Amino acid sequence: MAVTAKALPHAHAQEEHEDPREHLMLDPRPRGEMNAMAMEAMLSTNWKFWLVIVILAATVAYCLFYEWGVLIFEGQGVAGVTRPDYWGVFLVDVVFWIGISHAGTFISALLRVLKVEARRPFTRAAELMTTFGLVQAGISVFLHLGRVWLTYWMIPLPNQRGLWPDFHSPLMWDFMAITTYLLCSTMYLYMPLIPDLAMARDRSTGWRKLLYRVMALGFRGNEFQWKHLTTAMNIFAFAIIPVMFSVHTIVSWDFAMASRPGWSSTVFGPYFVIGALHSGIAAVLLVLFLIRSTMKHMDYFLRLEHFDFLGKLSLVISMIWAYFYFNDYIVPWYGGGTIEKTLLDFLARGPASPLWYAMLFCNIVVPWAILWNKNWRRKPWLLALVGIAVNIGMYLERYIIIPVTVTITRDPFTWRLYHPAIEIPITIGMFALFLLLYMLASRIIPLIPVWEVEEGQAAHSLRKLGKTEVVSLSELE
Amino acid sequence: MSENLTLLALFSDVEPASRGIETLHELGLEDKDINVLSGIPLKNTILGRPAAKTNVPRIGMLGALLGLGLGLFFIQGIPLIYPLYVGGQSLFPIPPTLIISFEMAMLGLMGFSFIGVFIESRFPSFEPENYVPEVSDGKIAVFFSCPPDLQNKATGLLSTAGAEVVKPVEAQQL
Amino acid sequence: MSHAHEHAHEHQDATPKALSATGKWGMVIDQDLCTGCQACVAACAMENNLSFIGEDDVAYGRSMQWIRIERYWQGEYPKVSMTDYQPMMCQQCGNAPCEPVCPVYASVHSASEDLNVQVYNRCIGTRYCANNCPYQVREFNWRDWPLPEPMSNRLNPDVTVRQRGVMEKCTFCIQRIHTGENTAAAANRDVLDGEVVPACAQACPANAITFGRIDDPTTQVAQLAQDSRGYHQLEEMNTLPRVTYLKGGSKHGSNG
Amino acid sequence: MSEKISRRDFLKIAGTGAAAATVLTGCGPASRYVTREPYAKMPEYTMNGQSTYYATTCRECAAGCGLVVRTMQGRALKTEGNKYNPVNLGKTCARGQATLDGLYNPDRVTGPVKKSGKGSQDFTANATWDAAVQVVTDALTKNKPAEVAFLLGLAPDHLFDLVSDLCTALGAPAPLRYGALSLFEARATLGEAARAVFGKPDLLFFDLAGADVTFSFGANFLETWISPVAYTRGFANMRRGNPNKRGYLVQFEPRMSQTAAKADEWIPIVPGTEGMVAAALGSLISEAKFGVASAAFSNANVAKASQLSGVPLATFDHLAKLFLGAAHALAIPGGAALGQTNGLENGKAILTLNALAGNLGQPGGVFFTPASPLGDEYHRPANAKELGDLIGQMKSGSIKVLFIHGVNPVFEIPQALGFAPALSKVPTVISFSSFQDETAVLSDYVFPDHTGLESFGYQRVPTGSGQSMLSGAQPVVAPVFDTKATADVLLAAVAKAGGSLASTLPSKHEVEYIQNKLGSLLTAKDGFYAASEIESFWVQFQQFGGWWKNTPELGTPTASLDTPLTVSQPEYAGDGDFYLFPFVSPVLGEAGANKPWLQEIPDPTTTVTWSTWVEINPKTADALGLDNDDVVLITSPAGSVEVSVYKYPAIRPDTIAIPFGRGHTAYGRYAVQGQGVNPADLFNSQVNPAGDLAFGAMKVTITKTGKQRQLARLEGILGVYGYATPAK
Repeated sequence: MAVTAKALPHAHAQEEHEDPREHLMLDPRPRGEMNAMAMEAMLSTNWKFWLVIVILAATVAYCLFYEWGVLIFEGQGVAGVTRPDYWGVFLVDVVFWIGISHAGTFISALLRVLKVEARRPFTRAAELMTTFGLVQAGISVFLHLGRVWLTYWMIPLPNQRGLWPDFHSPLMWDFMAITTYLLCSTMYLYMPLIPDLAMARDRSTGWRKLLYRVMALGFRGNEFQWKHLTTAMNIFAFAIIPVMFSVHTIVSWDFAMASRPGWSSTVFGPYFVIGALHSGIAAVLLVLFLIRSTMKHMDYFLRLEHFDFLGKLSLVISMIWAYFYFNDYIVPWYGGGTIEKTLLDFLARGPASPLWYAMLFCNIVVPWAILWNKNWRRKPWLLALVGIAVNIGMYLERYIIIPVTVTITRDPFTWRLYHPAIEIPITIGMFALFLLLYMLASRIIPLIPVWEVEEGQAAHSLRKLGKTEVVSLSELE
Repeated sequence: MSENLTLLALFSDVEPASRGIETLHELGLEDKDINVLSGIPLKNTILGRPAAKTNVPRIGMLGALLGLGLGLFFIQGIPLIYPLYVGGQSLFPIPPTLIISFEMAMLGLMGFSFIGVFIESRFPSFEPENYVPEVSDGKIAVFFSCPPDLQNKATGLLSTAGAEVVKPVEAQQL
Repeated sequence: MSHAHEHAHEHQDATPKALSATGKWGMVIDQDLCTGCQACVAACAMENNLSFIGEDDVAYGRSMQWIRIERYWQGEYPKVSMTDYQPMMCQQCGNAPCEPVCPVYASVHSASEDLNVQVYNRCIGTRYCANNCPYQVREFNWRDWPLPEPMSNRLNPDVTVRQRGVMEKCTFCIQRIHTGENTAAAANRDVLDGEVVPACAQACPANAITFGRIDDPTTQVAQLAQDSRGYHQLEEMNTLPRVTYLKGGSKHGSNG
Repeated sequence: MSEKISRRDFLKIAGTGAAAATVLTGCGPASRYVTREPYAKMPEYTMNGQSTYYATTCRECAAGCGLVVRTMQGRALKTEGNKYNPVNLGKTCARGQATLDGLYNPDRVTGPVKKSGKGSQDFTANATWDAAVQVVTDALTKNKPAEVAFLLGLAPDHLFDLVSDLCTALGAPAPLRYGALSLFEARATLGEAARAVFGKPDLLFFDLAGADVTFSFGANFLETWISPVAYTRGFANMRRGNPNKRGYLVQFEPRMSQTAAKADEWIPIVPGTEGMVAAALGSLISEAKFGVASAAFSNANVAKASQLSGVPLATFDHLAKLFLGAAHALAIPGGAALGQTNGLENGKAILTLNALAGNLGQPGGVFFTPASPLGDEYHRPANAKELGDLIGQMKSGSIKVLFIHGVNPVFEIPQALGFAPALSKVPTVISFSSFQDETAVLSDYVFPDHTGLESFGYQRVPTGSGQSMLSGAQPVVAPVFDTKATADVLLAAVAKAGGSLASTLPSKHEVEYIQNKLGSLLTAKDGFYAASEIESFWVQFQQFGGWWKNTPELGTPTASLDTPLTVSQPEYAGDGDFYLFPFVSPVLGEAGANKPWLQEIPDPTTTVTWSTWVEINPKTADALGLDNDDVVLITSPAGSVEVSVYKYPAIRPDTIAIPFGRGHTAYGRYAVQGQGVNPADLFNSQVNPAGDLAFGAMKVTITKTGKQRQLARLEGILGVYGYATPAK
């Protein structure tokens, strides 16, 4: 197969940035070597790693679980919610985490469907974010409920209460959509994992051997197993994309269906979806930077050109986001009623206006100012900074859409400002939980889909054409 | 052919593997006697093997239909049991119906496809089978069963075809 | 309990009255008479077992009042004036924005009374209804506020005592409506005009609040609702409110 | 789906989370069974047993409104107005509604207490009622009559009558009655003004309902003034009672009160200049009417009045035309106008306007309230002067035993009069308070009386009803605690004392005493009902919650316009820059602070709950660098208080206003926890010619403390005042 490609030594690959084909990783190493690298990256830990784990675990225990207990037994009064800000930071978290979770699906499904080769090394890293992000979102919903111990009343099952949930409610749509998305994205994370688990099974001993043996389900890689697996993965790749769009659209409908100034807007669906991708891709940038700088051998799998690629993606999405936000802004600005105009004025001049300007800065100015430059796009730490900025910006965006916007009701007598209280530690705890889960997962499952990388390398080769070599792609499936 | 013995031919690359399989065909072995393991998915035609069949899509479709039905029941059937009026809306609203039935259909489609993989691939299966760990190192393992008298001939031919190893094997526990 | 059964049946057979513009029970509030004396607020609290929530929660905006008296200011001293006192309570909308958004049917339309009822023990506290209420008249139990003994003695057994995490709101004193309906049914007659009076209307020293069957043109409330001073809150929202306000402050000597 | 299960089973189920729809709603304590219902059916559709209703009289203030209390299984559930009672015709105010918070208040005195000493906060019931009666007997018999003093509240009247009889029999000085409301209404001044202008010191009734144009000089009749429910009804009829016209209300007041907010015109006037303005208006009106100003107003000087009161001349002309053009014009003097150094003159001038309008005894005019059925004349509450005398005697030690009932003088009498210190000079202080109030703290004994809803009694009606009437009270529930009717305690003590005392007061208990008093009414003519003997009369008296005549007996005052009035300039105590305008909290009244729901109910004008505020004009506040919720120190010659600022758009820039009602140091957890201050601490002891405290004639200084304390408002500042104001 890619015999000729071996002519291009991978050693130089790091320096020769200008090679446009670097993301194709045309410097293949024997699969065994790559397996060893993936395994070592997964298995090697040091005291720093465990220190971080302990700190995170402690944070989760106190900030999330203890404070949550307080919240449940004291009531929502310990949070900052009040009239008219009945919805607060917990729902901001819901939207934020669901947004984060969109990156994984987008990268591994949409890019798979579009056969974007650059996706291969980091699909799994992104999919992990999807699953864990949705876990966070689920927790946030529970945090928000006034009587969380009765959440099961939303499950449509015959019951002794003789009552079913009301599917008129956008919250029920949300409930169904998020459930679907969580289940499907988890399955979608698992299926491509099976061959790598089999690989790990063959290379480990002790409890890991047992674990991988069970999780690999006895996968051997015969023709039929591959056939079923790839077929199912194709079905998922196509089917999960509309689900992904539907999820965040429905999340946006939780707001758009309400007859409130600033919420009841027809552009909210796509606007939220693109917002989700904006924060999601940014989060991927951040996570990839962390992985690459903390885990072994990752500079082989995660090339600068991958960051370059994600940087471009982020820039484009940022522009689309700005386009939608402008749509959402100018319509009430131009033709809106009194209350809508009041709201816009409140955002721009009200007590919360600094947040509004900060949002615009982080979501538009920062990415546009940095990501246009190719060399800057190839500086992972810089992209990580952009990722942080965009995530802050998107969090602020949700914060402005929920507790700030609802301040302006149609009954000015009730206008009040929202001040988060117990929400702050709990949100910190949730970020800690996300990192904790991710770090543990990175040590339990191979973070690099080695077989997909090899598949990509096998599919590509360099063919001499005239005075130069061009990439030739051969269909394997 | 109970007295047949199973041999393993290990190839490190695609071309020798396909040549090897061709040789086995020439030796008169049928495809059902040959079992190929690979580290990455390969089109069967690449190795000159008959295309593998899968029912996963059909199972998925079945799931989609079931999900659709469930979704329709949720939003159109429940009001029949408890007609509770909200916000002056119809008891049987159309747009939410579309949303719910879409989500349930998708859940059914993907859920059943996933289960389909299990059914079709007989997952999980931990009983002894032919396997060599080198497969996950990217090597291509060709297991075939042939009468003892053919063993030496096959070994020789496969080695010339480029097999790194040709040896009789026993099914082993993973 | 048998009553609950009967009701359940009538509930199921009933056709949706929600879209009828007038509704069944209605209220008229004359802002020219309302003196903002808060008697209605106290009466409501006593009748409906409302919790008092203490200074800090009130300061943060968590008032627990099913009816609140609003007022704004116009102009600057010395030409300053206060707008008419505006008692604001659940408008019992025909197209109630709070109803469809509840995932567990805690906020539903009572087909038999054509009222917007909040069923406390179904509520799981999503607070979507309160969010979607243009009048902001839904009150949430942010905590279990303490009620030291022997104060629990005055709790009205006709009205559910709400737990933390539950949404609540004005019910038009539905417990009184049913007492009245049952009395009438026992006497085999219709409910008389003025037989059912919610706590706020009963207390109002200025008689600013009138309540009754708004679907019966002969009742006082139905006739007052036709007054030229009448208007609905946020009429443009097409929520079909059942409360009609009569604006006040017309000229000296003229009949407003 | 609905099986019967016992209560215990239910609790198990509830524990497992399968909550029964109906238990929270349906079953009162007495219901033996609950039924599990699917949540598809709503608990609001369940029905309970029957209630019983009792008619009685509201004791939250002395207006004598009739109540009907709904009770079930011996618990009082809800107070409603008694629709038969002519005063309130079935209506109540917020205080009447919250009476139950007093009845079931967690901080009541639960039984007779022998305090470990004056000032002890320990109220654990440590005495028996027999011991209590013995203490009272000794107090009555072992002291010289002149050394025994009674200080009573404005309600209930039957106890006042009993104590009066007791004092006469004993030869002790007549009991004094007092309540902060009577101070803020300056009842004595009103009476004196009435005597001067109309010849009789009786309470006046102002027929708002019939008036076309009403000039109210600081009379906050929609809030607490004398009989707010009755006057609110009058106001409603004035506005909408007559389909062909809508009464016009002009309110003269330095700050926009709740009443002023409902007025068609609010005239922000310098405190104390009401009389001058009235006189000036009088001269203008009479000039226009008779061509020449009537003698009564000959001394009036419009220009000076305008200059002193801050009311523009143009406004004078406009108002004069308005008053002149009205078929039924009315002028009402309120406490704010009377509680001034020149309060009596103010009152005269304002009342004389009615004479000028010729509305005396006319519809929409001024009347004398009818005498009570018991035939006695109106018992005026004590004014500051009389209180001062009592306090003087207490100080000098000439009072050996002081009985206090129905009033909390330590809180309600301004500090400047020095009641609290005087109390310590009295050897035996016996409080009959039902609550652990400041006075009870400083007493030697607390022999708690029943609260209003647990008591028998009757109340004269000061005003509000044209009919001569007695409002009757009866217990609606058994006493919640080990309390005893004060009347019974006194009668028992009298019986114990024996001798002439016992023979002059033969009644064995409270009810018998009341029945004896009612005896005269059995055959009274024109009665709402009559009876041949007391028992059947008594039944109806309780059933209807009182007795009244069918036809009004309002008296017609007479006045002349010939005696010239002089209205002198007001004199202000203190040299501060700001007039202090104290007013009674419309919601709390004088004694509502211990009722949590009254604390929670927002003030009608500022929507503030649970705490006291000072109203400052926004411009003034900005000039002083003050913002909402800044704590300022208000200083007067008599004292100082620290209170949070409320930037109030409708108050004179040279005036600040503080509500009275909060700032307790005792009186139960809610009164104390409800943060607040008592503006009465700022009053000094200057009185007007009628002997009432000139509480309205103060000038105070404002000092910024730099502290901040957020006021608990119902309103959202953002929406009502805009977000230019930094939102707190």
